[in-house]
Amino acid sequence: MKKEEGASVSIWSKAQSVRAEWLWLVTLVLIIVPLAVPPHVPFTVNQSTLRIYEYVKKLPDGSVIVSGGSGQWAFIYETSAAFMAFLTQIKNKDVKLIIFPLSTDSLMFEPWAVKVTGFDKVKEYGKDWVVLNYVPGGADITLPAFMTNIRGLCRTDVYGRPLDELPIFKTVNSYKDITLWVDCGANSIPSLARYVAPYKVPILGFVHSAYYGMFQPYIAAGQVYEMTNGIRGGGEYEKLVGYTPWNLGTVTMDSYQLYSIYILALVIIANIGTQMLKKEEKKQ
Amino acid sequence: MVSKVLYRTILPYVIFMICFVPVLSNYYFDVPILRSVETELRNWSTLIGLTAMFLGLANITIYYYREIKRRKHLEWQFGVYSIALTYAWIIYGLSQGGLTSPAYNEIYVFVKGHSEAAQIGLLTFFFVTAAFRTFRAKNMQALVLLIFAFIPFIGVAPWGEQIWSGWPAFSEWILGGITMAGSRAILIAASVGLVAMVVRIVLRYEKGGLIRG
Amino acid sequence: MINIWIPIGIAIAIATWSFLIKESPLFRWAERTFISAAIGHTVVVGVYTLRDRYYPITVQGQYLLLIPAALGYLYLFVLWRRGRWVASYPIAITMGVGLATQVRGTIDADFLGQTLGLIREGGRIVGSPPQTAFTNALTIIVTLFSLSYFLFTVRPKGAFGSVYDGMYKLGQYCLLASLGAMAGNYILGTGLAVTMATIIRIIFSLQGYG
Amino acid sequence: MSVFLKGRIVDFLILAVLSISTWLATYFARKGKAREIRPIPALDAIYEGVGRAAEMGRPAFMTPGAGDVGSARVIAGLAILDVMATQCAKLDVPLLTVFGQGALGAAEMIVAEAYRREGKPELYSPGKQVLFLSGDQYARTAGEAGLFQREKPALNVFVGDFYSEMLYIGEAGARVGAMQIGGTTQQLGIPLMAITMDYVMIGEEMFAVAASITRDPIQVGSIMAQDIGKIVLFSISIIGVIAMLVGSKIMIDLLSM
Repeated sequence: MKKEEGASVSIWSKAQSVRAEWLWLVTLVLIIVPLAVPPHVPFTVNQSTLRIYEYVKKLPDGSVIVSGGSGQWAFIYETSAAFMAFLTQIKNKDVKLIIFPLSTDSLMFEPWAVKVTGFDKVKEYGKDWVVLNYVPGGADITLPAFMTNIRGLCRTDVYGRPLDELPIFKTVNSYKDITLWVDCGANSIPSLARYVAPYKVPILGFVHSAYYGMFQPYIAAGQVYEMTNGIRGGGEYEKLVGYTPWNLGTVTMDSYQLYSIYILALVIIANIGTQMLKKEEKKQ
Repeated sequence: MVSKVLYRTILPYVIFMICFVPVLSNYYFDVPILRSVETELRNWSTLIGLTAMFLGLANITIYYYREIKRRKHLEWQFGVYSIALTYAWIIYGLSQGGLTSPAYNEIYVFVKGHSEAAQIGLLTFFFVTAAFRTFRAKNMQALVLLIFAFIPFIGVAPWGEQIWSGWPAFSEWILGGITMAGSRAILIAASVGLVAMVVRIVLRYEKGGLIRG
Repeated sequence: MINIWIPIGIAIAIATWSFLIKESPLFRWAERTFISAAIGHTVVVGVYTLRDRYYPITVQGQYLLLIPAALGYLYLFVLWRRGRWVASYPIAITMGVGLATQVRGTIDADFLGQTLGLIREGGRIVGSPPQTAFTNALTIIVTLFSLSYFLFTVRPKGAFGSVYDGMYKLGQYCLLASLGAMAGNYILGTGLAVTMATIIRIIFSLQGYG
Repeated sequence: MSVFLKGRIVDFLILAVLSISTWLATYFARKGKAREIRPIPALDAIYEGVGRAAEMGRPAFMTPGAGDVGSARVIAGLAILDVMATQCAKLDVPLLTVFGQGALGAAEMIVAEAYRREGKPELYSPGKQVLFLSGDQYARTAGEAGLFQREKPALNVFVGDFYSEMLYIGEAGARVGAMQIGGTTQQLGIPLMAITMDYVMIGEEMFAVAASITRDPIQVGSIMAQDIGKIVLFSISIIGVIAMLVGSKIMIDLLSM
């Protein structure tokens, strides 16, 4: 009996000093397995994601959507699930998309997302969608100018073609022609609230989980219509839309399921181990 | 020597005040000339900040050069590689026309974008070990940290809402209430500390980035 | 058409994750590639921005801008032992403008803005549904207790000392609760999403999509 | 009152109160009437850590993040760097620091001064103690992680601007067994510091440590000013909340002046 107890204590103390590399290996397996065999765990759709979906669904024909956001390439990955779901949703609607990047990384990210979702195959460049050039100087300077005179601020698109040659800008030039503003990224919501919201242009945000809490006051004040909550919001949006090429949100939620249980188990083991070691020390 | 002290410590402080006072007071007082002074000074500081990148480039070049000179195996090779890649990147970027060129975009996305994403991906792994090591209820403080960390953690996980359907709402409530209150306290307190620190610099008890002594 | 950058991108991701096993030349290659690319990118963007900023000097004749342009290069004096102090001048300008902006911004947004937010919450206690009232009251109390953690010098003597100690302890717990919830919510979503995105991206690259 | 811009009067009054109280606090400190501050463990840990590094014969590491010298958080980091560099020069501990481009010049100057003051100017050279690993958040982090593995520092100090990368650097530092001290006012950085570091300066504690790190009685005395500021705030908010409970918006109107 005594011997057994001693053995169990040594297992606990062994568990305390397990090498980090093994823990990481298990993590990697937990991440890769759901990719190979997606279990598609069920989860409910949050009210805020639903509101965004309904809003986009009810957009009138001929709407002009501006996609203007900022962020770092790698961090936008988290919000890209929602953004791609959004692109998939508007793909088959009669809408126009203007990409106005507020950072150099969005300049590369947003056209890439358009390509991945196949939006560019359905729509014609120049007539239905366009990528504007990045204008340096910061959102405080560029956004007010953009809202009043797009052609005056941007002059050319990203490929160097003058805006006057692009058919989309025959009818679009200022805030009066913009139906909706979407922001894929993170840190531009405060500037948008300051410079875009006063013109009564509704704003939808696809933001990180960290900013979801931080930017809640803007929704309460009515400056931003609604936001999605990080990767979970992306998963919910994907569920509503049905399918996006990457399915990043859904796949991540699958992994998250395993990953969170794994971490919970580790923490429980660590805590029991600490208590056991304490007992052992007391005995001695 | 009087002139040495004048040039090295007094004059920089005077310049600091010349920049500090107009920019600060323009926010409070309605004086037209202050506005143009502030715009000009802001322009200046942007230009200076941009030029500082050449010091950074010089610094890293010296560091790599030292690495090469030490001739330690597997160090000098990387020194040569880093110098070559840095300057090749600059030359390539400038010759391609920078951000707006598709060719530059491509290497930016595949080299820098992929690197960044892979580095951030490491966070997932590091959280596992950090949780294993730190989230132990050694005392009351650790226990409180542990319990509150797990509320939103389970709230996001799909199994959380299956064991209790109110979990996501509960975690949102914690985030909107207690977390918001705590971070608000941190913000307010930090703002007081920040102002006190700047006042100390103005009163010359602290030197900031200027020369000491 | 095979894009030559795709295998390089994949190799970088794998080399970066090799850090989990050991710091090896493989990781060092990824690290150095990343640093060099980041510095190179900074300089490329910086040179173009500088060109735009210098534009008024040459075209509009704003010769006043020549002063900061020259001041910026004074930074390089740091590298010279005897002239190191010259770099104080550009530092003084950056410090002056930066700190002034920060002071006025932080008083307005953090000190006043957050205090106003706190007071407004007080207005939502009376006459609102019990759940809202409770949440708002709790928020106010937690904020004030947390703030008391940051009092450094005012511990009174005697009986009030223990009251202060109690507030301090409670404040500490409030802060810990807040920080714990933030950590739990934040890092998991972002980290895991980016990891997944990287792996998916590798798979897609192998299949020939960008 | 047309001199003031609309809505900025209270802003200015708060600035005035904070400035005057700082001046008063230093005035009393010079007279020798400074109040004692409560102990902050991280403060002594910095001195202790450099000593530990000297015993182990391993370097000490410090970084304030990537901000430029116009940021007060980076300046708090520079104040700590000053003391660390002096200690390192005194005890012959190799010092390694990483700075962003905007603070690089100031850091080089401070380290050079510290070595000169200790009579060892030959140990300093540009690009040896102070490194620039790009302004990019994660490139810098990766460089630091690699640096930890190669140089194996015994003390890591992070005081300044930190965000999500804190988990990465913190874990990389813990992996080489360094004693770690962190401090930031960024809400995202603090919890990550709390789970990876030995000592954490939460929010304002960072500024208090920066003020008292030199153990100069006048600077330590000036911390009292911060408390005066918070007590003013306490009173404003309690009066405001009570007024709101009674149904009067007087404080909101007053503060928005």
